[in-house]
Amino acid sequence: MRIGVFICHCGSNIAGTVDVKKVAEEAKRFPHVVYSTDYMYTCSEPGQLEIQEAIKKEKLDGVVVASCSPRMHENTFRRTVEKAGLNRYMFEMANIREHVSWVGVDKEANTKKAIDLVRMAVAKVTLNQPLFPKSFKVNKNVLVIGGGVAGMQAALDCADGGLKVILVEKNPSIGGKMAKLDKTFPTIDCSICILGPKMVDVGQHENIKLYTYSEIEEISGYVGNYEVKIRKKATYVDWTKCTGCGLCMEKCPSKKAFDPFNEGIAPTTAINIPFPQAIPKKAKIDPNYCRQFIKGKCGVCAKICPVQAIDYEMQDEIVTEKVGAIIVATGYSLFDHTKIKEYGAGKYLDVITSIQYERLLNASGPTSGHILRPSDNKEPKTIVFVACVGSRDKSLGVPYCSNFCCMYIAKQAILTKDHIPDSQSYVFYMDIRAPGKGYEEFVRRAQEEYGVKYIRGRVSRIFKRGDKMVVRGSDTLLGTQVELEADLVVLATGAIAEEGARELAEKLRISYDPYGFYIESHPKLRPVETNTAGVFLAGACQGPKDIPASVGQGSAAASKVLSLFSKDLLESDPQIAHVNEMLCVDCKKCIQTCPYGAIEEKKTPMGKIVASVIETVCQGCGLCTATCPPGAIQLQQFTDNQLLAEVKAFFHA
Amino acid sequence: MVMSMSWFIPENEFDIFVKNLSKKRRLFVPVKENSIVRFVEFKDGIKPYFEKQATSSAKNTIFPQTETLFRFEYKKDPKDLKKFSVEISETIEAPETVVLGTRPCDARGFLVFDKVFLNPKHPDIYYQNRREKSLFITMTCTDPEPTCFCKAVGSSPADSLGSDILITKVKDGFFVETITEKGEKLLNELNLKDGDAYSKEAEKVKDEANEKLESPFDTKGLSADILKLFNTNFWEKELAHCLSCGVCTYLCPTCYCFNITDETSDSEGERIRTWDACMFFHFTLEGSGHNPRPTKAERFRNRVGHKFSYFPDRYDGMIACCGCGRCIKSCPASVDIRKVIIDLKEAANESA
Amino acid sequence: MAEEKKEAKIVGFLCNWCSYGGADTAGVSRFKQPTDLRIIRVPCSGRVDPLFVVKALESGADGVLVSGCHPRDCHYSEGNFYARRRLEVLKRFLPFMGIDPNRFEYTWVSASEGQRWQQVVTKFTEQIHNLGPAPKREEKSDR
Amino acid sequence: MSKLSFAYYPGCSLESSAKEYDVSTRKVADILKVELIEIPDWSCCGASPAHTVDHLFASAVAARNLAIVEEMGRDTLVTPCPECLSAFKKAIYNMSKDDGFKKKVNSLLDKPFNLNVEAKSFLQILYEDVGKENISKKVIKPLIGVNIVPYYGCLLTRPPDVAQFDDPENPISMDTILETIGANVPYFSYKLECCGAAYGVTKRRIVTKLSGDILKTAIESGADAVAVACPLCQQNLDLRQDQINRDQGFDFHIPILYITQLMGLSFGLSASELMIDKHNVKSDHFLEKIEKGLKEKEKSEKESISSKN
Amino acid sequence: MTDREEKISELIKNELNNVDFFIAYGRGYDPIHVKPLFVYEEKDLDDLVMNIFCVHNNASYLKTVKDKKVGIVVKGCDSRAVVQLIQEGLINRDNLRIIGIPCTGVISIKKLKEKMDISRVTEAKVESDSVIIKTSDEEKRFEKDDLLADKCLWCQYPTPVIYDHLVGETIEPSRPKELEYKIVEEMEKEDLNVRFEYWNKELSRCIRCYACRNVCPMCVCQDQCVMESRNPHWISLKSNITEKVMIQLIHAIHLAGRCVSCGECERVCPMDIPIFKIKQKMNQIVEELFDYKAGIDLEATPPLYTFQVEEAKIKEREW
Repeated sequence: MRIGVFICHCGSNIAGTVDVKKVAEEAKRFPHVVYSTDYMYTCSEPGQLEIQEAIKKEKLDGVVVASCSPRMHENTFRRTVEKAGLNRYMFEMANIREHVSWVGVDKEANTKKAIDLVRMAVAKVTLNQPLFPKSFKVNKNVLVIGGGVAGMQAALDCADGGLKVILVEKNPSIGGKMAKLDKTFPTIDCSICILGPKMVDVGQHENIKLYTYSEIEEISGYVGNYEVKIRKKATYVDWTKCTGCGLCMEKCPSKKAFDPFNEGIAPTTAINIPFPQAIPKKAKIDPNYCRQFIKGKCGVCAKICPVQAIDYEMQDEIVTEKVGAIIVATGYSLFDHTKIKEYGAGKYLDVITSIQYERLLNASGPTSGHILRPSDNKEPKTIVFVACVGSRDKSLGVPYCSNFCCMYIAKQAILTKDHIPDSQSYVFYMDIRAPGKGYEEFVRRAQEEYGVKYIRGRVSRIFKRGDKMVVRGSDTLLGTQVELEADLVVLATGAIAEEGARELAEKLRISYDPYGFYIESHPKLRPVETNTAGVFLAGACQGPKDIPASVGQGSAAASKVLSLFSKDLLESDPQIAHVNEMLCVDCKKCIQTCPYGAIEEKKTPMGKIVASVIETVCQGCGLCTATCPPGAIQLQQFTDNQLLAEVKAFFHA
Repeated sequence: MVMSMSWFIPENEFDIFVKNLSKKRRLFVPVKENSIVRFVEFKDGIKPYFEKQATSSAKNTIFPQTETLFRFEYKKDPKDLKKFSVEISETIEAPETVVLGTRPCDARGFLVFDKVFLNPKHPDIYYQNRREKSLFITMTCTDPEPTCFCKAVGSSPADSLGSDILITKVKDGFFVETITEKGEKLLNELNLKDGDAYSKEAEKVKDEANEKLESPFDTKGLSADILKLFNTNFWEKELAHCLSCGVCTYLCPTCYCFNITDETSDSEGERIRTWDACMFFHFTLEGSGHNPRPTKAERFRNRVGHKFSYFPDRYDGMIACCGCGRCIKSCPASVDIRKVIIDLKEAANESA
Repeated sequence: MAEEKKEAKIVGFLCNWCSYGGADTAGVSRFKQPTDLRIIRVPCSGRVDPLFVVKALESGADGVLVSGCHPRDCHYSEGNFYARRRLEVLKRFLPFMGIDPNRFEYTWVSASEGQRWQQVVTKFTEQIHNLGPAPKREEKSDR
Repeated sequence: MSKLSFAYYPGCSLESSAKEYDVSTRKVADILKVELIEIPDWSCCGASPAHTVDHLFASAVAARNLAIVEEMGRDTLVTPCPECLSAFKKAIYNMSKDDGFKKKVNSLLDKPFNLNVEAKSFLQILYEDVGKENISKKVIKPLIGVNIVPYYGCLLTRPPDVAQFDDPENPISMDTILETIGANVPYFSYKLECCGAAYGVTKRRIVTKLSGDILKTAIESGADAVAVACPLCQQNLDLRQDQINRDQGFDFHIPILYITQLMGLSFGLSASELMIDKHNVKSDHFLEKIEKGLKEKEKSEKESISSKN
Repeated sequence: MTDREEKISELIKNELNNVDFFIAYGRGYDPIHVKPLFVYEEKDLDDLVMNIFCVHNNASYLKTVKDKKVGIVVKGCDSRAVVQLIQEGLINRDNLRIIGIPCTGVISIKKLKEKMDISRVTEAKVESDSVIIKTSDEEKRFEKDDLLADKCLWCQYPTPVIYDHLVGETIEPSRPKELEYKIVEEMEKEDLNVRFEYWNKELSRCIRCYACRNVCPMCVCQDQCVMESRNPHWISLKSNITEKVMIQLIHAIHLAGRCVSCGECERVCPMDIPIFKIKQKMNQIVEELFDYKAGIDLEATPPLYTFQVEEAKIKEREW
């Protein structure tokens, strides 16, 4: 073979602690190496041109670049060698930056390590085979999981782009958290007014098929050919008939059902439509509170329903859909403040969460927009907002900042002043996070125009004294302990992963961080993609973020899908397993262990039964190669001989 | 023919005789390890074991299981990395070797080797070098085992063919007689006692030994019988219980097949010769994946055919089997080559 | 020149999606580590046949490290489950053949755990240095 | 109820300023058949002063007593006073966590302490081992008609991983016992607020402010008396009540009684037996209220019987 | 012929027409050496024997006759190999007719060889618990238990776990279970470098004849085995110690969770190398970790070809 070796300085990142000249010199002595040089910035355009020149001039049939991590620039360099006419898989990288120069202090030892890694890469590339991707037809439907603002934006963009969208939402109606809000910062425009029309668009868009009150049961297949099983949970109301007239809600005798839409600030009826602007505007029965289910007799709603839509015997239903890409927009959940004993562990009625307060502020909320104390329905005069409840708190396992609480606290404080002009709001905060456009000015307005008093300090204890709620905390600017007697306390609870996020990640085969938020493929360069081809992220499921960012990501994910589907055929990654039929003894162990069921049995022309790989299904994990006793099935680019060559190269030195 | 001189070594001086042998030359002796006996290089403190026939033959003394034919290294021209030269270094010189304790069947085995490796047109220089430098001191086989059948293939418990020196155990010592000049030269160095007095007793012991064995089958016409049964299913049925492993071939004094492979590391390597066996699938596997002898039946047919038909036809009747019985004793599946030959002759006559 | 501590030969098989990424993160955060380890990238810890570990040890490795994704977090969903079983069986089997089990470790490091990777490399290198170079098998019998 | 028997460590306060706590504890223990064997040759537990000066010395002083209990063949040391309790608990916690520390402590003692003894407060024994059923069996004169609020102070249940008793934020052990002996327990949010502890000596204003708030909230919640289980809290709330009135401008006269004294009363023991009169703030009014409550109860019972037949 | 041999011949006779051939036990070149007997037609049955020297595991041949209809005579330990082959789908149960022989133990030729010279055995018979061996010049009587193969001393499956016909009454396991891994525990008493040297010495005798692999019933890929292959190129054909150690490790690792402890690998080794305890150690580990024994349950999956999300016995190493 004729191999070219290119050692990168990466400015001083590598050259600083590795003698790159010596490595290049040493590489000249490796077998099959006919060209070896070092270069300031190999990944730069001139750097890549240098490689292409060398390939042409020296007629190279293998290239090794010793620079940064292949996870960073393997594809860049593969394209480079491909442009010079060399098959992109006749290329290997030696990671002498992240794994050598940046972590080793002893220059001599670093250089020796770099030389070894280059020798190993050369040993491997000599056994590389040119590989050619196969192409396969693409199913151009899109699955969007989560009907919040991010999911809706993604669905609309894809649908407008001509793709068929399947939108799956866990709750009875789309709208997510934003539908529960009264107003949005920093413009204080009414949340449902800007969200409602979008929801209607989604509801009526001919390219969007809506599955609400449904969850993902199982996902199989790969990019371009996913098969999704969706569980349509039983609503006990036939939605093809229900017109959303709401008659059943009025007559339903069970009035104490827990209302998830109002976050439990007020009860609702067992059969209910979550909120007036719900899409779809259909009723659903909660079996835990419906007397028909508990006591076995009632049937009021069935009797009075003008279109006989009630069906107590309804069962869950599994539906299968075929899609080519998946956008995950499952949003976030809120920290359960009852875990904090110091704040009363949830036993004080007048200590509520900010989302509950949003429902009180909301005109279509339980108190029609009047702010009333849940304990005695009196109008509170002193309201204390507490920031960072279950955020930025390592002891509660939530060390990160939840991004948007400072802003909605300011908004709620402003709204409180509007609702109750003679009220006085206080905010206990640590630092105000208001980075967005017009955000800082908005908070400034709350302080100056609306007289909200910001107290810089944490709240140590909240307890009842008489009918007042005593909020005790420190005021670090005054350097004293502070006690406020409040009528109402609003806790800004932190954003945590949506319930069930982890199980969904395992079904999607994407990874999640210790807090349950999904891991993007690159925090800076690829925020809306995941490491699993064909699965994209949008909104707070990837990390707490506010509405503008979520909508932005919704569109970003949609554009990724649209570009993925711009071609009719997708190329499959050729780094897949391949069976040497001479060695296969049909012991079926590879078939048994393959996680993707990508191996099947076939008869050779000579009548011998051997294993055979389904190219488009194999994901290249290599499990079969480690399982096959005679080594008949070999994962291309990571064959036994290639890895053994690397091991032998290291121990020859 | 050299005048056969004879010496005598008293019982108690035999150990000194062994030590002297090992002084100037490399000495191989049979040694008992666990329940097996094999030929290893003599070092002080090793107690040779002559009572029983060695489990494995003595062929590893001059035809080792792994042998480096030569080492090679690619040297690149620093100015033009595309140009490179290959430097080859081989070591053929072998030390003077003495093998003490072979049985007549072991020694005869090397006659088969010589026919192949020392043929005048293409002698195998490695084997040739060792063969010339080695010398075999054979012991008359006084208690042949039921599995022995050297008589059937033209040898006998006291056969001196292929040996340089023949030792026969007599009542109070060992009667030593030279067979070849090399043997004589060695013995002269050792100034042993004269052996004439014991030559009659030795002859008696040798004759007795020869009588103890009878020949289980007659090899006349055997070669033709084998060819007659070539395409029948005799082999499949006869050898159904064979495991097709390498035990019989690797213990056999006359099996000389080998494989040559290269083992490289970085830019240097070596070409090695290692034992191989026709009983293995790989032995006849072709590049295309076709294998002319895919099942163990064909392979065993080749083993018997080679020893009793193809080799004798090519080398004027010399049977490539010395009847030592090692393949019978150590076969995991108790395949008995004598029974195969007897059944084979019977089957050939029936189909005649 | 002060007697330079002889470098041990340690080979590491790292899964591309998690541990190799974790080693990158350690690099990006400049978490200093000893230089004895050479990393071989494999698609998944499930790709590491126990024979690779044994072949490395027999070829002269003083230490072998295998690192993959945390269970349940495998990019291929099941690879590390198989690896966990096979490598645990191997680890308990090595001492019977006279090979020191402390010369082989398998562990799970995710792409974000740069600090943990630094700790793994440092502790394992130290463990191997304490054991000293691996015993070589020399020829006992004749050819 | 099987025979409960523990090694008893009274501690210095219960030998002097808080004698009534020791006497009432022993009397309640007798009635409840809990055997308290005083530890022979016990010495100072180190309380908080030692701890602030030298951890090793503090643990050694405490461990000496624990070693004696170990030698007595007992596995639990019981002490009514939370100060002593936290001294013992801290010693055990630090020695079990750090073997080196344990060796250093034992090197200072003539008899080593091998961590086979755990320390509990008498309140914990009452609440967990005796239990409210057995306590209610002994009640003859329930404290009817009075509101009592329990004040736990800061050491009984905290820090949680060392104290390992009741709930660090919302303890209910004393509340339960008070209800068992018939008293009415109103909502009292200052159960765990600091009383100012030893600042009474150096900065009295802090004690009068903090203890003042406690008394204010107690009275506002309608309490007739405050139940305490710690000599220092009792001293700050009772002995210093005049100073509090003077400094904070209040006029409180609310008796501060040990939980064991209240239990004694409900078991029918006399106030003088329980040395209730030893306190600074007199409890006569409080005791009369109980008598009145009892009489009314008897009267109403008689009526109900007469109306029945 | 004993009546047990009669019964077996009878059973084979009626089964002969629905199989291509039957694998039983036949006379060897002397009374103590039995050979696997392939019965194609009735007259082959003349050589049939069934005695204490029938030590072979006839299941070794099933892998080479995969697509044929085969009858087989199996003892307890052999039958476990049949179960394991069926469980892994390597042979088809419908192609098999199985005659089960309840077994009270078979003789280890190696143990006999150490006690007397067996080169001229003329007669061998069993009387209750002792074995009498006659040779041309001596006669010796031994305690049966002294000659039994190691695997028989802790045998837990005297009665075959799978059969179509059972010759004789079932036998309950009476041997002490804990003996199975005694030889492993003894080996583990030695410290590490003693074991290292032990295997260097023992395995140096290996002549790479691959008998241990070819006799193993579970080694279905014997003709394509990586012990000899150039692709993948794990080891060279040299006979130095590292290659010989690798050969044993390849066999042990490929047998993990599949080895049925039939002990044939050690019996057939011409150079008498104690390799069975290597596989026993592997079985001990598999039993410890997954509470699993190979060749018992037809429905099970070998532990290393499946997994649990939460492994009960595998603890993660803390750093």
